[in-house]
Parts: sequence; structure tokens; C-alpha cells
Amino acid sequence: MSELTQTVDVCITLNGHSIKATIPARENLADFIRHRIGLMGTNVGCEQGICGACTIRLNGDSVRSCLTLAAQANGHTVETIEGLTDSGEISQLQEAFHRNNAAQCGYCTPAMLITATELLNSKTEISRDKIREYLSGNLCRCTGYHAIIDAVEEVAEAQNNGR
Amino acid sequence: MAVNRKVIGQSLPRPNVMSFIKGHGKYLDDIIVPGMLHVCYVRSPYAHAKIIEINADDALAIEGVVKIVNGKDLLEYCKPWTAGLTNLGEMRSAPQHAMPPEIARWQGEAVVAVIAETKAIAEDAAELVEIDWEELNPVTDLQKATENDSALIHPELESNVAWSIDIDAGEVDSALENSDIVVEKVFEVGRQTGVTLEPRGMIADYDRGKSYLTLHHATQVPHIQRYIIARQLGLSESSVRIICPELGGGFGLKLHVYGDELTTCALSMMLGRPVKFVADRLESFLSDIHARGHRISAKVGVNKDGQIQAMTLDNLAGCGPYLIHPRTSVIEPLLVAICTPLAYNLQHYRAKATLVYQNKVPTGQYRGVGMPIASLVAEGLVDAAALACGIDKVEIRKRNLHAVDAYPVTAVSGEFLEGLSQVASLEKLTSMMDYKGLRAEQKTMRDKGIHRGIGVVTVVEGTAPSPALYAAGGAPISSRDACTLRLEADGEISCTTGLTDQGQGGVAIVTQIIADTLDLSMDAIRVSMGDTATTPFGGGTWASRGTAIAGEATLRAAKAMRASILEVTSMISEQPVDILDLVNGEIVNLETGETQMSMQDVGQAIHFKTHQFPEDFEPEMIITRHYSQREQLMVYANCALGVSLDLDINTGLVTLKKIWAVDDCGRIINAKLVTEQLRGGIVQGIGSALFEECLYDEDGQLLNGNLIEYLVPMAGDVCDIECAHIETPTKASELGAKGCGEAGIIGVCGAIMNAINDALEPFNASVTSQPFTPAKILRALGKV
Amino acid sequence: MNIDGQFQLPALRQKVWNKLNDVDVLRDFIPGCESLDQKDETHFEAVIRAKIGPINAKFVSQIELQEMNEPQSYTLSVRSKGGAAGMGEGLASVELNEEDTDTLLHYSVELKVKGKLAQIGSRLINNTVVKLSNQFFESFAAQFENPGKKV
Amino acid sequence: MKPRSFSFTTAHSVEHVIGLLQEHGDEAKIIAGGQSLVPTLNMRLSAPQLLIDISALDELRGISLDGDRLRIGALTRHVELQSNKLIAQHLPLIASAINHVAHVAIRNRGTIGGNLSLADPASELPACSLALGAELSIVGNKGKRIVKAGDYFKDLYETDLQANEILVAISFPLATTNTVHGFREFVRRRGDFASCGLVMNGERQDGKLTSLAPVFFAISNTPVLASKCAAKLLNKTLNDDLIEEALLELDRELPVIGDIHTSTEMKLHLAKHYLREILGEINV
Repeated sequence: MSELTQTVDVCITLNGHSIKATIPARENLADFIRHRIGLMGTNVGCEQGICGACTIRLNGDSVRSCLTLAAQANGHTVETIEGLTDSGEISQLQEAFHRNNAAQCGYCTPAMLITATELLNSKTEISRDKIREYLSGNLCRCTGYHAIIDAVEEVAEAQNNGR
Repeated sequence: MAVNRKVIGQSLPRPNVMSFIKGHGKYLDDIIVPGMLHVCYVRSPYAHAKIIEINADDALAIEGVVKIVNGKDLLEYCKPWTAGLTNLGEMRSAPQHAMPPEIARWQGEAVVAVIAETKAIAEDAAELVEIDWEELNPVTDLQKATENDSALIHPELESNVAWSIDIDAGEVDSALENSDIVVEKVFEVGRQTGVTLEPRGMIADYDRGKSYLTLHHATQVPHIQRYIIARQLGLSESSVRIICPELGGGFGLKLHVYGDELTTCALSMMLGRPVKFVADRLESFLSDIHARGHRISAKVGVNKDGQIQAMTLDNLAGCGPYLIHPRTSVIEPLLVAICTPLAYNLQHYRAKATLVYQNKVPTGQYRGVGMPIASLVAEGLVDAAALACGIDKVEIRKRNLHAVDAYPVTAVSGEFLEGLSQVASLEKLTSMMDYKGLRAEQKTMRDKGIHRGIGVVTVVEGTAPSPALYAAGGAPISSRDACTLRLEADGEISCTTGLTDQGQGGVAIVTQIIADTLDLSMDAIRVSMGDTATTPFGGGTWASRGTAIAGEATLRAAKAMRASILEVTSMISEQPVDILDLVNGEIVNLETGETQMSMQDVGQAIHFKTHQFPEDFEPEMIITRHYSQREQLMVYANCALGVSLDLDINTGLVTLKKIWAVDDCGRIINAKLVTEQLRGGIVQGIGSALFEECLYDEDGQLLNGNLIEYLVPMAGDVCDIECAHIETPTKASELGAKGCGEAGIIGVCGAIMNAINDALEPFNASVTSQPFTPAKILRALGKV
Repeated sequence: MNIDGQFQLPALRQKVWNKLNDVDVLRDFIPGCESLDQKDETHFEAVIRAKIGPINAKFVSQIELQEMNEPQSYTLSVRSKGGAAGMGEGLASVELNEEDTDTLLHYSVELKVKGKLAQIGSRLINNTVVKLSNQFFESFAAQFENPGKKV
Repeated sequence: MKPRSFSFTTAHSVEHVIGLLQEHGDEAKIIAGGQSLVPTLNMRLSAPQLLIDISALDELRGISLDGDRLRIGALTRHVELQSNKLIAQHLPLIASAINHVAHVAIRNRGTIGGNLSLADPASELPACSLALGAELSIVGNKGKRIVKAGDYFKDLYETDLQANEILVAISFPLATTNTVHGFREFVRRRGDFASCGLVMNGERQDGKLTSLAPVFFAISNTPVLASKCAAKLLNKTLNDDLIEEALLELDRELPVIGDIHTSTEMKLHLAKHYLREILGEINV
């Protein structure tokens, strides 16, 4: 057998900062972001990829950070709610969530924003049903979704008008 | 005093919501206490089994493992408790341990705690704990559990029946006999669980030097938890402090006493180090309370014109192996018995309920408690009666609702209803949904092979309970709440309250009431909640009591603060107090229109410049007011709710088209938040109605305890929900707010059932077993 | 759910019976069997590795031959412990009927899982029973010349 | 839920992967998107000692025309299948099925190779592969071999892929102007695992079906091609009686296995309903 260690060296660009670390191979990206780096805006709800609360951006795509090993993100770019908030990229959607009270307990909210942003950036035609379908991998137990759909739809309409 | 109503009633954004939207919400798992250890629980794989031997040698040998503790080790640290209430008839109840020293009574009961430097190491070690079990006969089937030859969960209780009740409003049998039509139905309501997106958790940090236990605890009820935890651990209440972080959902799930949480406290005391417990999703399904799980045989007798004469129900419900502490598991069947007939004017009623122990996860109060079941039964019976009488389903309700001029009225089950707007709500609902238009459309759709169903229900929602429900039975549950206001030196207001906020908007409501009363900008008010060391004692958040109870306490505190501010201003400005008023953050002379002082001036005066005051005057600018609702068992609100859906008769799949709700929760502080509470409740109710059920096998094994197979509704599975409001303030308080939030979950289950059955009507089929799954619908249609 | 099946085996019933009671035969044909030790005439201890797609767990199993009715029928009871993964309990009833010089082997298998496997594996538990019983009986039958599976 | 400890290595070539598989045998697992593997690791249902990350192997990427077939590299993510123009043009069945695979964040990571290597019985792509007559390119220590989808799916989570082999690409014949297809699946929530599904691919000429591959999934241990039922429908004018007669074959040839949510009877009922519906649709 070749020499195997249970740690890996990773270099991950997280919200624009390059982070180098030696970590246990088993550490998932959610734990890396939260407990190693200390960015707690990414929440963990099920660790089986269903609830969507841990959704982050990896190389520009929404992915489940509980189903991605930090080692798999080596050499890649990760963005979390903190980075997207600070860059102002999602401020319009955040304002719409605010206006519509599209967050109650807030646990699903960062991931919901990340998924919805991906849809808004997708250049596809956006209907309420399309929003519902696109967000159907993100569990919200509080709001009943209606206000979230309203918020996303508002931004989509604003985008259309801007075009 | 005139209330300006500048802020109350406005749909303003919640002051704290942007922090969540930016990802700044700080939840339990986000908290790191230096030196913190992590606990992982080994849980019983059997529903009923005796622990013969525990071998933790291999687990202890793992580097990073600090201690491994079992139920026997725990005995000297944590006393067992016996849940019970003395005001609701005899309860047979057995003591429950934080971890059982001998016998595990449900699959998932924590039996061994593994404490390690990291969660992963704790899990590594937990896998290596070997337990030699002797399987005992599991008690799972409700009916069999009541029979004489059944195995017993608690042999010392001599029966598996935990509690039963009979309510008899008299002469039911003769009233049924005299009815033109009697409809009989059996309703089943599947077991469910709450599925807060954030799992339960706590960090227990015991300071041996000070003998002081600090808990970061994801709980809805910090003061109640503190009392119980202190008592079970043998500590004084004042040496326990609970700090609630933000809660990622509560729904009633985070207010019970959980063995794993008490164990976590004991572990910290044992080790003198902070210990963190965060349930993972699989253990959430096995350890968070479950709810529902009822089978109800019910009858309604009506005259040909649809007038309800009598109703009976016989309810058999399961509660797991223990009554949940401290509220007990009896409230759910109790509320089914009390609330089923509330919406309607009938004279003869009988309800029987039997609550049975079983080797399944304990049940407890979850959103709406028994009321969704009560509404399902009542509304199912009314629709069945309408069908039997050939009367339109809205019309039969109109004929049976309490008359507009009947209030106050005592319902047949004994509940006092002081002023509901049921008729107005129903009328508003039917015009909002264009009920007639929908019926016409349904006809034309049917010709095209599309099976549309329409369901309409009227809901009476119990909110804001009085102490008569729990405290009168001896439970350490505060029905009271409090608000403390402090005028700061910069003229802003700090507020603390016993209320907690899981996203319902408690912070917004309290802020709005203060802002309104003091005519102050919302930005000048900061509300803190959830810390037992700094907030006044209060009941916390449950049973739709926040606005009705804590809101009233807040109004009282704000009014007292207002008086105090005016008094101080009067003193300093030497103007009579009755010509002063608070206007837009300043104290204004109403006669001259001049500003006498700013709020900051008052703050500076009372905190720094007390030399301005006479010797014998010491201004009170920390003001606490309490309120408990004592007039009624609950303050009843009402709602009318309608559903339109399409049913695929080949697959049994239901597609929700639209839901409408007209809600009356009394005084509305923030209509947007009421709407969002309704919508959230409705979607959880859609979960109950169509998707969610804890499936067990006959051995008490939970078969779908994971988020892949326990189906909670997602955005793609629900529809738009249009809400409207009617405002009939309660006379129970000055604020006039009733509770809100559960009308949605209470009403929508029955509305969906009725809509499905409405669609099934041409096939002479119906379903009464919730959740109304495609399999059940296809069975009803005779297709499988 | 019970899984049923039968095989027509070109062998005398006693011969089939003997093989069904032969520890070496059982070791070869129990799916994933890594070791099998006979404790007494009717009791065995086995280490079985269950590899069902993403699941790969080792089970220590107590096997008991029950309701022995030589040479016609028995029930094979398997109680397996897979540590934290959970437990499995299987019952396989086997009946042998003579058809001239052939033997008709009829089997019926039931499997229950407990603990974590029950909590997360129920979507595919019946599929697993089908797979395991097919594996066992098909490979058992294959040692006879030209066995025929009967539906 | 944290996985047991394991080692992690990034493969730099297919040969490297084969070498590691040879060396570590059962204790090694390939990880691509990880969307099925990581949950089982998190739940400690499997605990390999070594994960071999193949995501850097660019040779396993890409969707390209290869004569009269479309070749899809194993590392192609579901999201790429969804947005790729060649798929939309040449494999309309996959284009319609792919929308039903889980949710966007899963599709952004999950790969076709991972999906077909695991071969979950409720998964859409294995059924599509079977219906379309896909060929799977598999590389092992003895070199490359091609396996037809019809020979690939063996049993529950069991394929022809051996422990020391890796699936590198899948190729599909292109749809023609005569191609007809249909997709149905029974899910209670969007994006869930199906409890019964049907993918159908066929050729129609002069109003008659000249070939037909109805493949049912989530009903048994593997996707099942209902060839006897299909045979009844070939080269005839479709009418209700013929269809009902053909559907009777499903009673005999579908080895339906029920589960706790959906009984055997209900799965069979749905299977028939979906086939009836799709046939009706293409017969319009």
C-alpha cells in the first residue's frame, strides 16, 4: 500500500481570500467554512443534502456544502452569504426579502438567497412556477414560501424592466 | 389618553430581519465557548429493551474521548421527573430519567453519552460503544395496547392507558335519534414531527468556582426551562442562567424537557467544562417530540335543513412511553375534545378521549396542538352532512355558525367565546375566492376530465392560554409575561421581555407597541429577549401568546413609561403634566406647540442631572409591567379558509391551485406579519394534510426518520396563499390582540380533506385518513 | 413483505437437504459471508458483509436452524448486528418436495432491519430482500445440474 | 453526522485511478460529484479508507458527436446535460428527463458517470440509458471495454462495473426525425426519488411504431425494459384495445417490488397508467 494520510492540504479561495490549511480529509465544506474559518452565515440543517440550508457557491454554482468535502474544493472558489453580502451583489434581492418579510427564523435565508440569485442570473424567463421549481431544494419551515417567491419575482421584474 | 396609532397596525419590516438576510443570525451552533467539549449520544436501536451491559472500553481508548456516561452514572446528578397535571383528571404517569438506567422505551432514546474534543471524535467513539440488549415486547398498536393481554410499558401503572376524559353536554343519544340524518365517519391523523430547520441544541457551561450553570439553549421558553433544569439538577434557580440564541424554528418543539439536554447540563457539571450538544437530523427524528397520531370515530346528527343537532366523538390517541414534561401529552386529545364543536352552534355534544402509552417517540405540543385535529373532524363532519342533506358546503356553515348577535356565547363544550367574526369572515372569504365562480368553473372542468375540488372551513383558534390550563394543574409553566423598559441616557429605549422570537416577529410587535405608545422612532428602541439574567420572568413563546400576552404587558409598560417621562418633563419644565405629550420623540407642550424637552434631555436628566429634581423625587425610568390573561381558558380568534385543488384520479396526486384565508386575530399590530404567520402555518398544515407522517413498523421502528422520506412541503409543492384580515379586538386586554399564527395549520388540513373529497364526490369516494396520500386516494377510488 | 420463490433441482430430496445443512455449503452461498462457524447442530455464527450499493457494513450474525423437519423443511433464522448501522433479522423458510427424482425447493424470505438501517433504508429494504434471497437460492441451486427457476 | 476518517487523493489520470483501485481494492472509492456518496459517508453507512477524487481528469469531460452517436464524458454534470445544445438536439429524452433529477444544487455537482456507476433503481438516467441503447465505456487494468446498457444493470446497485474499473464515458445513438419519446415519473414532491417511472424511446414510421423501448424504473432492483409489452405494439395501428392488451403483459413481465410508501399494486397501476398516457400522447 502506498503511504496514506488522513489529512489533506487545501488552498481555497473563500470570498476572495486565499486560504491555505491542512485539514482532516473527512472535513466537509460546511464545517470548513463555519468552524475552521468562522463564517457562520452558512447554516447546516440535515447533512444529507435535502434541506438546502448549507447551500453556498462553488466556482459560481450553488452547491450543498454538507455534500462537498473541503478537499474537493481545493483549488476552487467558494462564496458564502458573507462574501455576497459584502460585495453588494445580492443587495437588491436582500432588500426585496426585507420588504416582503421573506425570512422568519432566518435559518434557510442565506441559502435561499444564493439559490434564488442563481436563478435570477440564469437569463431564463422567470415565472412564479419557475421560482417555485428552482427553490424546491431549499426547505423553509416558517414562511410558507409565498413571501420568498414574491421577493424573487419582484427582483426578476425589476431586472426585466431594466433590460 | 389618546393613542396615536401611528405605528400599531402598520406593516413595517421587522427591525431584526435584515440581520438574518445578511447571514448574521447567530444560532446555537454558531456559538463557541472556549474549552468546549462535544457530546454525541448513543441511542437505543430498539423500541423497548433492557440494557444488560454496556462496554465502552474501545470507545474510551480513542484519542480525544474525555468521558463516557450512562444512565446509572447520571443518577446522582440528575433526578428523574414525573410529568402530570392535577387539573385534568387522573393521569397515570411514570418517572422519566434523563438517560434510562435500565430500560429504553423508544427507538432513539439516548442511553450513553460520549464526550470528546470534537463532534467527529465523539461520533467515532459512539460507534464503538457496545451494548448488550435484552429485547422486550414493544407496545405499538393503540388498540392492542389497551387490551388486557398487552405487554405493559410501565408495569407499575398496571395499564398502558395514560389518561382518559369524558365530556358530556347531555342528551346526545336522543338528539341523534331525533336527527333526520346521522353521518358517521372515522378520521385518522398520522403521527408527525416538527422538523425545525435548526435542530435542537445547547451548550452547558458549569462554573465550579461559582457553582453557576450558564446555558446557551435553543429554547422557546428560557424562564420555564431554567426552573425545571435547576430543579432536576439540584441547583437553585438563581444559579442557572439561560441565554437563547436566535432560534432556527420552534413550532412547539423547543419547549419540552428532553433527556439529552438535561444530560448535557449534568455532563458539564460532572466535568467542569462546557459541553455542546447539537442534534443531527437523524437524531432529531428520533428525539424531537412527535405529535398527532389519533383515531377518531365521530358522528353528527343534522336536520334536513342542515341544522346540526348533536355531535359525538371517540378519540384514541398515542403518546409515546412517557407524558412529555412539563406540559404532558394530554393537551392534544384534550383540545380535540374541547375544540371540535367550537365553531358551531349546537346543543348536544359528547367527547371521549383515551391516551395510550406506546414504544414510540414521546408526543408533545406541536403547532396548533389538538386544534388541527378538532377542525379536521368538525369540518369533515359538516361537509359530510352537507352532502347527505344536499346543501351547499358554504351554506350549511352559514346555517350553523354562532349567530352574529349571539356573542358572547358559551360553546357546547363549555368554552367562552366573547366575540368572533365568523359570519363576516366566511362572507369575505367566499367573495375573495369567488366561490360561486369556482363552483361554476369546477363543473366545466369536470367535463374536461379535470377533477377540481373546493374546500371551505371555518376555524376557531384558541390562543393565549390562561394559567387554568397548565399552572392550575401544578406545572411550572408561566402564562404571564412581562416587559421591562429603560430610558437610556441618550433618550432611546431598551426593552427586555420574557417573550422569545423564532421569527414570528415578536421583536417587531413589541417595538411597534412601544413606538406607538411613546410616539418614538422604531430605531430608538432596542428589544432584547431570551436571557434569564436580564429579562423579566415570562412564559416565553408558545400557544400564540406573544402579542396577546407580552404585547399587553408591553403596552402597559410603555404607558407607564410615557407617564413617567411626562412627569419628569413636567417637573423640570414646570408645566402641568396634562398639557404635555410625546410627539415624534419629543415632549411637546400641547397648548403652545413648543418642544419642552427631547427624549435625550429626559434621559440625561434622570441618569445624570438628578440635582434638578426635588429631594423627595426619584424618577423611575426602569419600568416593568406584567400581564396574564385570566378571563378565559384561551382567547379565541377565528378564521375562514378556502382551498382549490386539482386531483389526478389516475395517480392520486393533488395539485394545490390556490388557498385563501380571512383571519381575525383581534387588534392587528402588523398585518404583514399576521399574513406571514398564517401562510407559514398553512404550509405546515399542507405538510400534515398531504405529506408528513412518521411511519413505524409493528416493532416500533421508525421507518422514515430522514428528510428524504419524511416529506416536508417545499416551494414547488405548495401554492400561492391570499390572506385578508378582519379586526375584532378582544375585551380581555386593552391592546385587544388575540393570538395568531395557528389558524392556518388548524384550518388547512380539514380544508384540503374537504377539497379532495369534493373532487371525489362524483366517484362516491372519500378519504378521512391524514395524510391524504395518493395511495389512499387511489384506494378510495378503487384503483388499487 | 415476504419474498417467495421456487427452484426445481435435479437431485433427490435427501441430497438437497444434506446440502442445506452443510456448513461449507451455507458459507459459500450466504451472500457476503466472510466466515461461518458451527456452534452446535443448529447454531452458527457468521460474519456477513452486506454491500448494497452505497452501504457497506459488517454484520455479526447468529444463525439458527429452526423447525427442523428432515428432510422436508426448516427455517433459517438470522439475527445480525451491524454495530451503529443497526440490526437485521431474517427468516428464510425452506420446503423441499419430491417430484419424481427431482426436488422442488420452495422458499419464503422475510427481512426486518432495526436501528439506523430501518430509519434510513426502508425505501430499498424490499429490494434488498429480493436481491439477497435471489443470490442465495440461485447460487445454491446452481450447484445442481440444470436447475430450473419456477415462477 | 461526520464521516469516519479516510484518506483522500486526487487522481491525475485514469491509469492512476486504476492503479489505486488495484492497490486498495474494496477499501477505495471513487468520488466525482459525491452527491450520493457523501450522504452515506456522513451517515457512516460506508467507510472506505481511501477516496479517489477524479474531478481533475479532463479526459472524462465533454459532450461530443462521435459519428452517429453522442459521447458524454463520465464527469459531465447533470447541469451540463440540462443546458447542452447537443443533448437538446440529439437526445430529447435525456433533455426532458434531466429536469426531474433532484434539485439544482445537486445537479450542479452530480455527474452522469457517478449516477450510472451507483445505478440507484429510482434514478432517471439509468432508465434513459437502457431505453436509448446506450453504450458504457469502462476502463480497467486490462484496458477499455464497451458494455451495452442492456448488459450493464445487474441487480440492486449492482452493475457490470467491476471493483477495479472506472466508467469513463457513455455514448448514445442520436434521435432521428422518426424518434418518439416520453417521460413520466411518480414523485410526491418535485425532485424526489421516483416511486415509479417510465422512460420510453421508439421509432415511428407511417403512423406505426417500428421500435419501442419502454423502460420502467423505481419499480424493481434495476430499470426494466418491457420488451414483451413493446412487441405487442410494434408495426400496428395503435388503438385502445391494442394498448390495453399490451398493458396486460406488464403484469407478467414487470418484477415489481413495492416499498413502504408505494405498494406493488400501486406501482403496477402507475406503470400502466403512464404507458397508456405516453402512448396516447405519441399517437395523437
